[in-house]
Amino acid sequence: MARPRIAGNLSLVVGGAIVLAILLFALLGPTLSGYSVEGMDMRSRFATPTADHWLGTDNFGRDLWTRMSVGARVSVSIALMSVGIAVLVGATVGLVCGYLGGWVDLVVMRVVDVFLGFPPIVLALAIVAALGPGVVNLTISLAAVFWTEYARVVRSVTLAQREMDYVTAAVALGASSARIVFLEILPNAIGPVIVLATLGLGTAIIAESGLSFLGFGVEPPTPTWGWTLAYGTRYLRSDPWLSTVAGLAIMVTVLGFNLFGDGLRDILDPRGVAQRVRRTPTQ
Amino acid sequence: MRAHLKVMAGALAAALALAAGSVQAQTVRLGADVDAGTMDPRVMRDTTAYRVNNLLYDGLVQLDANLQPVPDLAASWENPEPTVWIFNLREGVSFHDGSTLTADDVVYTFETILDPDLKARFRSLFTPIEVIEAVDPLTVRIVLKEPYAPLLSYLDMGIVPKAYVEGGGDLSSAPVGTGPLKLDSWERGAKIVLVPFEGYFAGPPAIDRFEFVVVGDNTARAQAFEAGDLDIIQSPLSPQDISRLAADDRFASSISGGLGITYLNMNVSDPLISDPALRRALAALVDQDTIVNTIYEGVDQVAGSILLPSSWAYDAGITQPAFDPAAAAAAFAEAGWSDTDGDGVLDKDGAALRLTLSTHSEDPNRIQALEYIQAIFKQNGVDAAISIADWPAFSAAVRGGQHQIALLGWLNIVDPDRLMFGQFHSAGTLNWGKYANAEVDGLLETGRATIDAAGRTDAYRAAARIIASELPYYVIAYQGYQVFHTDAVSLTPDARGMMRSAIGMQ
Amino acid sequence: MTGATAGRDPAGRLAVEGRDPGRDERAAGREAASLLEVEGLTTVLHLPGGAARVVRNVSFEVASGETLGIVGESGCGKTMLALSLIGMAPHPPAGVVAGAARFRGDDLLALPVRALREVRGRDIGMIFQEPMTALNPLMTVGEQIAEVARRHLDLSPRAARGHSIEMLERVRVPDPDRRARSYPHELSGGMRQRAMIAAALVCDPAILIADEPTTALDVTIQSQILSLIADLQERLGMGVILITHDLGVIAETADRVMVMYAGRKVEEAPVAELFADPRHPYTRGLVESVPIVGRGRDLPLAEIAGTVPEAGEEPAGCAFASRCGRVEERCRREAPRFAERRGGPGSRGRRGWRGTACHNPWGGTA
Amino acid sequence: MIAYTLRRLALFVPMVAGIVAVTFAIMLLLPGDPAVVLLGEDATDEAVRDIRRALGLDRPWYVRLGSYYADLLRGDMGMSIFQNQPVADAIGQRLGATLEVAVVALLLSIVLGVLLGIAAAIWRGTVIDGGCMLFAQLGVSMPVFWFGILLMYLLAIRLDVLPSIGRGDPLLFALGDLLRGRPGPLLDSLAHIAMPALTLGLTNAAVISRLMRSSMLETLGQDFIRTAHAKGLLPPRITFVHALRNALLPVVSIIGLRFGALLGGAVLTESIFGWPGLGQLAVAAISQRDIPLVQGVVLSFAIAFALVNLLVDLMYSFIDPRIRFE
Repeated sequence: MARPRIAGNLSLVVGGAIVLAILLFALLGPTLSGYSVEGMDMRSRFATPTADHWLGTDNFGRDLWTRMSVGARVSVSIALMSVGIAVLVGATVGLVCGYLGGWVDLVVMRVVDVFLGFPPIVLALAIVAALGPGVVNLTISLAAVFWTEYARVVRSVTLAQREMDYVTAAVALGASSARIVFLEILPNAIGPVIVLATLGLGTAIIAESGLSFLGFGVEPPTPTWGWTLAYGTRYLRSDPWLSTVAGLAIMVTVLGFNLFGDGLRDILDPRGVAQRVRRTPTQ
Repeated sequence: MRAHLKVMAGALAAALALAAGSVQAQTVRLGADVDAGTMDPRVMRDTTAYRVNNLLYDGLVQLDANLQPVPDLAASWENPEPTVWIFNLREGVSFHDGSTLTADDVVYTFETILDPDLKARFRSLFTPIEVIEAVDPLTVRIVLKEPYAPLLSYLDMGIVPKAYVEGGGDLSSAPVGTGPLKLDSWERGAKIVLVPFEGYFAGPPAIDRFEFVVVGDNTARAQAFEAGDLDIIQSPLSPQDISRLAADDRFASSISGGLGITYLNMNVSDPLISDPALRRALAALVDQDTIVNTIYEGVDQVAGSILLPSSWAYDAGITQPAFDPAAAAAAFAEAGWSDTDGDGVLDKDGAALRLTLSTHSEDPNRIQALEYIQAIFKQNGVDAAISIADWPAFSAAVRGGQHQIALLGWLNIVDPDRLMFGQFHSAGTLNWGKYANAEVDGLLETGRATIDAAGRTDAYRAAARIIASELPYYVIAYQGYQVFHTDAVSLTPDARGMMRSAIGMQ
Repeated sequence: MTGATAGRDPAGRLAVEGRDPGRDERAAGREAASLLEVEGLTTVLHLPGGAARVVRNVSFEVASGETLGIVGESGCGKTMLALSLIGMAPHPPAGVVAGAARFRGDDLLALPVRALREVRGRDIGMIFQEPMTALNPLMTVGEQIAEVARRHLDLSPRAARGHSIEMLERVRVPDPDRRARSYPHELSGGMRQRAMIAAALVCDPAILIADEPTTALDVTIQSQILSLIADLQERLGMGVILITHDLGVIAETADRVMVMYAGRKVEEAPVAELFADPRHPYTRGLVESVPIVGRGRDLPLAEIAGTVPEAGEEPAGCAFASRCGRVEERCRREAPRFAERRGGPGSRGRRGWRGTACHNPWGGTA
Repeated sequence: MIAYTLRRLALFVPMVAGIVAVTFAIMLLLPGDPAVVLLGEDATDEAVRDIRRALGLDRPWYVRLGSYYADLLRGDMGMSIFQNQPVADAIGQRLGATLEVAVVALLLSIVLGVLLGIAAAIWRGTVIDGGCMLFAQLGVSMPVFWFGILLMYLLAIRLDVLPSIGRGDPLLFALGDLLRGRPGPLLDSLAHIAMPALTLGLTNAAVISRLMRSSMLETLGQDFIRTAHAKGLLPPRITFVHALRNALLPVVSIIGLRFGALLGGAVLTESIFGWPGLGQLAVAAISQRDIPLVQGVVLSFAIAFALVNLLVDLMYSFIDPRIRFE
């Protein structure tokens, strides 16, 4: 089957453009606006957009453009780090289980069962509560929820590849386990894992907002999108603008990652291996 | 979704109700923020249980809207000597199960509360009791270890039927009291339905049904009220909902002084915060007015001291340091703090002024207030971080004296003793920062032992004046009590949020 | 059987009288009236790089009781040709742009799809290459046969089930009652193909299109299936269009052969003539590369040098020019027309003519 | 089949043991003391010590964990510290509500997702396809609590067509009433469950519609669909009998996992719509450090999740004759 051309892949292009725009916004936003991220002005709370405040202001009269762009850094880094950890842990576990099989697989897969058995948000919430809030702890708690997906997908790819003739042949030729795993099996898992991870970035951003809504986000005054939305929702009736900006920012970013992930799927995971293990945690 | 589905369902339900022959049922639906944990008044802990139990049970006394004890199950009482109280019970009071109230039930209620095994939350309020005994079936005598003036305010505790409990009755889920309403059904986590008790000693109330409907989220509860699914909502409410509801002429609303404070607990055992001069400087950076009037949208009141306006001990003349950054700067300088290295943060002996503000995650408005305080601190050279944990973790830290400055509150302060003795007496059980001031100790002991109202007032005012100056607590706000109700209900607001007036009593 | 003519639009027959005179003239030389007459069929495939004519101006006829073999390499347009006939060329990206296919007076290519659905399965049956994937894995074989009977013969569910068992019996499936209740994955490849044939023949169609019916099967099963088709054809008098890349199969079964290359018909002849005297260099290459007639399994086309042009390419001259050993300068410039002429000594009386599209065929100029 | 089921059930044992241990470890790590929460911050240290002894919190962790396992073996999930009732009762009172909303949300999302997916696949590349997939993308991109609150604002406040909060009679009872000729309770129950189920099911509907679309497209391209066309079958039969059943297989295979997501989503949804279910109980139990209750709630979530997965896998073998469990 021929690879679909990237130019013809609308999801990839639109998703990529959104992600790029968000990254640029995160990098350049505060410089462009010239406002400080923590500068309060209680006399101009809940302003709608003006020439001074391009996105209006928040519940403390802080410039929302600046807050949102610094918030993008926080949200995206939490997403990247949590998914990164989950991929590392999950892929290692999946490879080891899939390759070694036997009792190792049996035992580790029961551990995966245990983690799958927890409702995702309850697990994340309990871990954040135990470790205390903060970027690092939030990241760890999300990674604890996400890693099982990667373990499952890598394991299933590994199991399938292990039975392939070329692996059998490699074993017969006396190739080392490490060589087989890294050169023969791992490359096959990379596609689905990348797809899953891209989609996971969106999930992580939503999860952060959900935890913030329940009061377990990153401490203020760190301008996370989740807090802005959680506050904004409380002022929904009187000042709907704040929650609209935050909600849309989350939605558009997640949309960007999802479109990008979908586009990647057409190229990297045409058989949809990644799709079947996802359960969009914490939603 | 079909429009008017709800209307149709409602019409059908009404038609069916008519068919069943009932006439214009009056149901009052109250929005509650949590489900009741128990229906046993002795072990209740949450506000909903408190309110439900107030309708299911009677105490020896009831507190009226001005917090004055008035007769309830006790028709009268006397105080022959400072440590002895005698209560004469009302005659012919029956429990929901038909049994008659006697002095034994009263004795049993308090004896079990004092038994640590019951795990009663309010046990410590009654520990000054030496002996409680039945003199005759309608007379109860309480002997105290030492004079204890606040006791009468705490005797609204519901009286439970001894025979029923000892016979295996489970009060926590099948309550039996003497109150005007009795339990009809309880769908855990959702709804508590009470109906009139025909045998109530003052005659059954004039309503047909009283429902506590549980909606955890403040905003959702306000929306439900607006949508007509609730008749009464009350504090806690989000400030941003309050201003909108207050402007809505469909609803009656009232704000009154509540029985709580929101305050900064300044940990005097912390090496940094232990300096009263620094505490005063920090206090001058707390913009009470903006917090109370902007963040809380004016439901609460700017506080002047530890004494509540609703209290007989209140004195408007006592004040804490007001918001004044210039005065704060001077105070910092006086305490030895200045920005010598020009990094925008004050320092002293080479150490920068860094501290942590903490509160709990359940109340977004407290988090906002803290965020605001932090911003002003930072502008004025105090590098403050914020730490937020959920209530158990936060309260464990505060109880352990591990905090520096914590934002939290006290509720249900029916007597100044309740907010001061434990908190500021050097041997006080709630004195988490180990604040010690011999003069305050003496004043608080006097306040507790004196029965004479004027004497108590003087003692508490003197103590409050010292506290407002030394600032182990910086009281930000007197919490307001807000209630909204529809025209279907007539209601006299009660600072404690009790609903006896909603069922046509008092 | 009912069905074969029932419900046909009478106006459709009238159309037979009114067909174009030029065709009649050519048809005059042949004895039997054709069941299916295809004229100038052209199908286009729209690809991202542009449109490609995957079937180019192909004409042929099939008579009752006759088997027309269509042979060519994969990608030469055989399957697309067959699908185009019954309006099943995947649209988009494919579309029939020109031609006519007259079947009992109707032009199949001009029929609305609603009418075509009446024709499919009733008048024209079709079977496919891979009987594993061509059967619905979640339905019993019996159901898949019975649904045709219910659709076209208006049978009750019970009668349709009975009919399906009868059909399985007719295609010599042992224990048909039990097999009807089996799922495809429970049957062997041969059994599955028999079931496919049974489903295609439920309504005694006039034409059976068999697209590589034996390619996926073992050799022994192959010949069983082919002889089954032959038997059924004889019994029912069907016209059969047999599409294959396997000349051995052609030799065993077909009456006439049409050779396709790059979407075009390059040669057509009675089967014996074709094998005895292939005219087109491509046909010759095919025939010579089959070591023993009837034994060929995979066409070893590697022996014809070069590769088939990509679907999108349309060379100016003969499509085969780049691979042809007899190529002339003219071949690269000008596409050869398909030229008919009477058959040689071995030709049968009926449909004995043959033709080639080549500037420089074997055995003399066209 | 029976052997397979038993083997799967046997795997519940290590899962349950593991979940208990992990939950216990997390609860131990959580700062804060249930005894203090129970007594209030104004409790004396002595009272706290007494309560800790009474609750057995003063024993070493391994003794507590061991005795929890022993109790669990006897089918005893212990007493809730705060609810004044056995954990099993507290869960029993809430489980129905959560399962109800989760199942309704699941059904809603399957119907919606499958229909949208089919429509998108059939009219591939058209406005319909674009619309369905836009819905799918937005559906998975929208923070659920935001959607829920917007929905409540629109339908309960602005339009006032649905009750904003709470639950009607349990659906099963309401259905019983309907059978006895009284449709009122059912309408009421449906009106109450509509918004929570929609909120909870939104993401799921979006996920399913995407999966359904790709699965349907894949199926429509398969040989047996071509066969069905060649047999002259009518489009409805081809789409809904031949293609749909096959295209549903991947959807069915993920339903178990999705149900887990729904159970988790109940935590947020229930707190928005005042739905008296396990999700709210879970959050409350964690924030009260009610360890036995947290254990019980997490276990019931896990067991419900595992059972549904088992059921789905068994169901799969009925739908797909190629799957046989040995």
